[in-house]
Amino acid sequence: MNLADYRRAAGDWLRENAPTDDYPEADGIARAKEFMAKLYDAGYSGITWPKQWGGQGLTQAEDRVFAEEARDYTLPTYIFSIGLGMTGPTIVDRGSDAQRERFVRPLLRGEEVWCQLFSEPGAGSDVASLQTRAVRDGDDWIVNGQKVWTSVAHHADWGLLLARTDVDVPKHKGLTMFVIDMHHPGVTVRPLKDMSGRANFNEIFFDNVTIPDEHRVGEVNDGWSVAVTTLLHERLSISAGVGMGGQKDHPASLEALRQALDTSDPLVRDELVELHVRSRALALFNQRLAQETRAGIFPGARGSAAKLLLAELTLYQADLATRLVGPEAALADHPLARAISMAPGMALGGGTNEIMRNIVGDRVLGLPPEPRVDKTVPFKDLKVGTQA
Amino acid sequence: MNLADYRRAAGDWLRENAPTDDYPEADGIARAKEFMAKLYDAGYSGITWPKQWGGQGLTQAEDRVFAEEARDYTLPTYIFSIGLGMTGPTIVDRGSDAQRERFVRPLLRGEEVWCQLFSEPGAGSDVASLQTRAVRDGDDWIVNGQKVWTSVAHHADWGLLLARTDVDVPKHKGLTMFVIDMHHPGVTVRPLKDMSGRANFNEIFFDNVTIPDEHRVGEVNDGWSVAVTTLLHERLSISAGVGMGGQKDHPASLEALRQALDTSDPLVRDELVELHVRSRALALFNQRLAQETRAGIFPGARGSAAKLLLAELTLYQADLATRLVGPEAALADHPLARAISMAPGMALGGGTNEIMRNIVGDRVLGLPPEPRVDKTVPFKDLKVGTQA
Amino acid sequence: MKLVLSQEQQELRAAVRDFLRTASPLPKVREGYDPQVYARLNGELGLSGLIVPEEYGGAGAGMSELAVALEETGAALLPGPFLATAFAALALTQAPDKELQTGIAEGRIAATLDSTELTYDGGTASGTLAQVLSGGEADVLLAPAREAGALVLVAVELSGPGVTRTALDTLDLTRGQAKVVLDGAPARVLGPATETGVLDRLCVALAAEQLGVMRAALDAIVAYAKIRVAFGRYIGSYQGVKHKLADMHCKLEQAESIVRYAAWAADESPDELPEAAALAQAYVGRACFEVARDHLLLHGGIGYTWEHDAHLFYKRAKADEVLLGPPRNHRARLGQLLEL
Amino acid sequence: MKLVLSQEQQELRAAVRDFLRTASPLPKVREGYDPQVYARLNGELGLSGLIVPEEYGGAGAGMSELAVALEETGAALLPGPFLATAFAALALTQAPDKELQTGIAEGRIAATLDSTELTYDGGTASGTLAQVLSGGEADVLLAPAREAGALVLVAVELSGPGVTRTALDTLDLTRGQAKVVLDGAPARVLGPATETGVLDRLCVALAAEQLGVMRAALDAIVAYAKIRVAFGRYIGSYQGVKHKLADMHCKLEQAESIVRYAAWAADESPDELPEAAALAQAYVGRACFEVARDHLLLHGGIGYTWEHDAHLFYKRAKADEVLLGPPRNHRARLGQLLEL
Repeated sequence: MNLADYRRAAGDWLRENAPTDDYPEADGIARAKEFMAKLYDAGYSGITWPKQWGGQGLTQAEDRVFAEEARDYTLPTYIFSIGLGMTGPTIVDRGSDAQRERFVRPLLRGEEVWCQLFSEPGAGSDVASLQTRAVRDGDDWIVNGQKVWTSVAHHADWGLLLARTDVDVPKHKGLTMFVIDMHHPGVTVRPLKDMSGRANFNEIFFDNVTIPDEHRVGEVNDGWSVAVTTLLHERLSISAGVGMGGQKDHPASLEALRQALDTSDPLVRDELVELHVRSRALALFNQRLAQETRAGIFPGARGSAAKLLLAELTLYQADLATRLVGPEAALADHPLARAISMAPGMALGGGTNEIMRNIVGDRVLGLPPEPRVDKTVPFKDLKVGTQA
Repeated sequence: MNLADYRRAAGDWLRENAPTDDYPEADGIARAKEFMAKLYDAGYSGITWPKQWGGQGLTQAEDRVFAEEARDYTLPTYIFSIGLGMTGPTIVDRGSDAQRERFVRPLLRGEEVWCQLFSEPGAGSDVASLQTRAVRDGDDWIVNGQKVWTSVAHHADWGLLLARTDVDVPKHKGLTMFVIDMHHPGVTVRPLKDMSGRANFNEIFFDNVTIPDEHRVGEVNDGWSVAVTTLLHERLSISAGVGMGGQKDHPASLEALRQALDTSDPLVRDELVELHVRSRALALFNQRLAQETRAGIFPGARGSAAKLLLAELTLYQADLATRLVGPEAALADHPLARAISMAPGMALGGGTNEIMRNIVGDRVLGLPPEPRVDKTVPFKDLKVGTQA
Repeated sequence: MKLVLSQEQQELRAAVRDFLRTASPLPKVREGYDPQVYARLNGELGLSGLIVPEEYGGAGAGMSELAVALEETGAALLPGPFLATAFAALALTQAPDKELQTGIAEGRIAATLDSTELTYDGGTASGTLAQVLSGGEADVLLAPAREAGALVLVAVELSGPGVTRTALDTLDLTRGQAKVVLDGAPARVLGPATETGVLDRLCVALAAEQLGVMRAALDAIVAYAKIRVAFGRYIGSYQGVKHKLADMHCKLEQAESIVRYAAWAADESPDELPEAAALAQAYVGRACFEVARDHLLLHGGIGYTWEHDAHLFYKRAKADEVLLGPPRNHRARLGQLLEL
Repeated sequence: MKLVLSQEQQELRAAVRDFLRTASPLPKVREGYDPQVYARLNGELGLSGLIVPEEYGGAGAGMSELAVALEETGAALLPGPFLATAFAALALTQAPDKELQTGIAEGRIAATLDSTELTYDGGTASGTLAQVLSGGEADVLLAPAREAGALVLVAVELSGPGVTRTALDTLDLTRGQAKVVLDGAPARVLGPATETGVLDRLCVALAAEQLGVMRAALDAIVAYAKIRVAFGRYIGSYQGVKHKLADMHCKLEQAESIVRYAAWAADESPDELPEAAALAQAYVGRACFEVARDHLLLHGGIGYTWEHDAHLFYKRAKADEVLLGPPRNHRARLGQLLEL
């Protein structure tokens, strides 16, 4: 099928099948799973994934076309996003055939929900300094520790877990990747409220959780290289979402502010011009990256520049809008109060602004790396987390 | 004499003796030296310096009062500023009695002009990585190398020279301080034009220059601790000058721009408000530091915050003014073209903005230091200057 | 001009700081307004009477002292009607009223001030006030009203008849607002509502609170940067963090200088006050939010959680920035005063 | 919308870049305008005829190609009348003139465009033009004039009678301006001076040059950060430097995206052009100066010297930022176009 036909077919299918009510998540998990199964059966789940494991075996081109057609809908796929964007691709890339066979198809059909278990309270930007331990016990591993910032964990059936299996070697060299059963009785999921008061994350506690060795992904102590695969997919799926619509309804968008404010005031007008300039600058950059991708130029670390800019724009925009609107923006149910409360999230999820600047500096500009003190010391002698 | 009397007397003396023509430097060095001798004889040179070596032995209070009274005049003391602000205090603090006897009084009377010879092309912010060598030769030292950024060197009789005397020890531990005769035939002074086209600095080349050991300041290989004294005085004399008048005549000042621009444009007005806010914020901070100093609270590294802010304000101000004025500001003889050409100077002289932020972070906020790779390696094995 | 605290002012600061450290630590702040803490603040420290004239039982102190106190209550994110009462007390200096001022000085009366113009008719006031600062906690509301064409300042008992108060959910979790509807509520005329200097003083008072908020936020992130490790190093050793903290410190130094100056002007140099007050809001309001924002961001993910205190500062800073209207108003006023 | 260069455009870029690298390296730029280099640029590469229609001997290319060329001449800080001639050629697309366009295409005529309105009377023009871009090097001046109430575009031979040219010392050391006084200078009417799209195209052309200036400035400081050592480490390894360079890179990415978009709009989507052009000057002009400024500062003391090239970029960036008037004009126009 040529791309135009593919686009037409995808558009037709979406028109017929995409939920049109405003809050498709309201009916909950069951409905989301039902939709996902339909999506899969229609051939639109795992478009680029290998046929052998349940994907469609098509190219980035078809994937992009479907994403473009889907842009006008709010598909209830949020709870599957970790599986589709990060953990699934990791299993495809690095899992055993048995793992691929077992996990990929149910994931694509929405039968099983996944979460990702890397970050810890003491290991945020520096994920490799994590302290959750997995100790070998015959054919099993016993896991103890704590994870944090875990999206959709309360719905998850499986988690991709990075744990420390050797403390006598430098930090990157003593990690191993596992698939953990989130229904195991030793797993406790506790919702974690963000600063806007919403519980979008969870903390996860492991108390002597058993994992069979066949659920190990990659070699023992080679977990970091597996995690790098996952993080690469994470970055890709974040940058793919960047700049894709969604801004028009934002309470701090130019359109919304134009309605809310007296634009006969030249100062207000000039602030809105600045907002437009910054928004357009980033939107055009994102579109250029997308065009390059379509032309086969992989954006690589330049996507981190787009992520950094989006984080800054998000904060700038909410901050500006609250200043322009004034006192009423400080009432909790004003859309801008929500916007300003959630604005820091973009800068803090998926790598802080400082990490993004390091990536751009090191990988795009090729600047010399910071001298590292943590790459050679055995983990047990390394300073980690929060301590005086 | 109480402070009020001191102020009155100083005011009277200045009214009678301070040059009132617009460009007192025009008549050159001779006139400047003549004025300095008068100033000294009247008791206003070296107000806080020890009586024993030619100073007045008074307190910071009298010094401050004289500075306040002098603020309305442009005294022709520029060529003495390095001697009075940096090298002289270093001789007083760290020189031998013979050196104090020989050098201090002629310096205070303006009979001899001083320059400071620390920075090198390969050693700017990182002064201690300098490469100019001084090798012992009996009772003398033989100096070879190059210095840069040297103000008033073409008028100078003496220079305070920091040179490397041992390359087998870490960089801070192989430096020695000397007084060098700028009239020695091996000293070549070459004017160095800054980006505005003015020759405010010099490069100095040393070709087998002999220095008698009696002109060594402090112990052999203890030059860094002497240099720290000098740099402390430099910082003090920069921060003392900060915010002291001079802004009114600036072509990018609020007053000047108010005349030059159409302030009926609300956007222009708002930009000028911002200029006022930033200028006042820094001016008030400087005044607070001055009041604290008078009250016996030493500003210490907080002066670096003031220096950083002044550097930023200077650039912001010239940049803003040129934008507001438009095309004509890009003509070389427009005052704003000169202002924008000279604006980066404040950020690059006396420590870059990055160095200032380090100082504020380390010494004011007490943040942990950057790990240092250069403090333990023998100098000869250390990477310095510019190299691949 | 006086930009350095006197010995007495330093002692006042230490007293308020010590009191709040034990009486109202941050975990307690989350529980909201505690009338007992407020009563002790006014009783033991006499803070509500700080700027009430001595003849009404107050300490007769000036803006400089009030600024010292507000800086500390700001740093502690103290919930409750302290700022609102200070606003009211500042308005009462222009329209003295023995009963109210004595009540405020003794800590019996919490008051608030709003700029919404009421209608006044034969002893009763009516009107809708959309967002009254601490309107749920205050006993008395002061607001302008028009009586026979002239603008007067009236006082309304908020627990009296004809008053409907609705607590509002606010962005700032540490201090409330209320919608207040007056429908023929008994009201007392205090005097002409001269604008002279009252708004200016509110600007200075708010800037003092903002100075405290930003100082506490900077202190918190500096402390964290000294104990949090990433990649084997304390995060405060990275220039990416250190340089930002240095810039934040620069803002704090300037904000403090401006607040001291503006408070001094209010006390000693009324001619300079309008410009100083507009300057205070134009600079300190923005600086406070920027510091609070960056302090939150530099905490990393933990700063985004509900459990962490960072968002309390961030939200207070934002709420304060717009409390006296969109910030461009202060800038516009400054432009007028500079005759631009 | 096309934001990525085509194969042909990439080849054009490589050709111009290679030519300028050897024919006009930075040390040579300091010597000012070299007519020989300019002649070769137009002869060997045909750059002056790039946007001249094919019927007049040009390449008939669009803004997208011109932008590619201007980015390279900007990066090289090429002295001389290339931008001025491009401005004139853009004006001529609205008022075609075979003689001039053929002359420009063949590289025989360097031209310039000014917006000062002349008086025109029976074949001669008069007026004082305070700052004509490359006015000393151009052969022909285009400017608006009023003839019988209508605004027309006229051409004046700058070496002809009635013309007094005075070279001006400019901040930008790499490209000159001149004061031009016309006193009854022979002038030829080319056609009505329709404003349609000409100013927009100038904005885009200038933004393309600015993109080149900022790219070259960033490249220079990135290269230096990889070889300059301080405190035993390459300065590019310090986050204080690295993070600033990353921010500069972000500006460059956005500036390039805007320039490609605006050039595409000029060629393919005239309805979008006005907004895209105002956007280009509103964003790229500022970004270019900020990058040039920070590139100079990050060089440290050496960047402040006359001998170093940093100030050449800094000054070109500033001169370009105000070339088409105070930047607020572009922002105001953007506001109008957005119907704010």
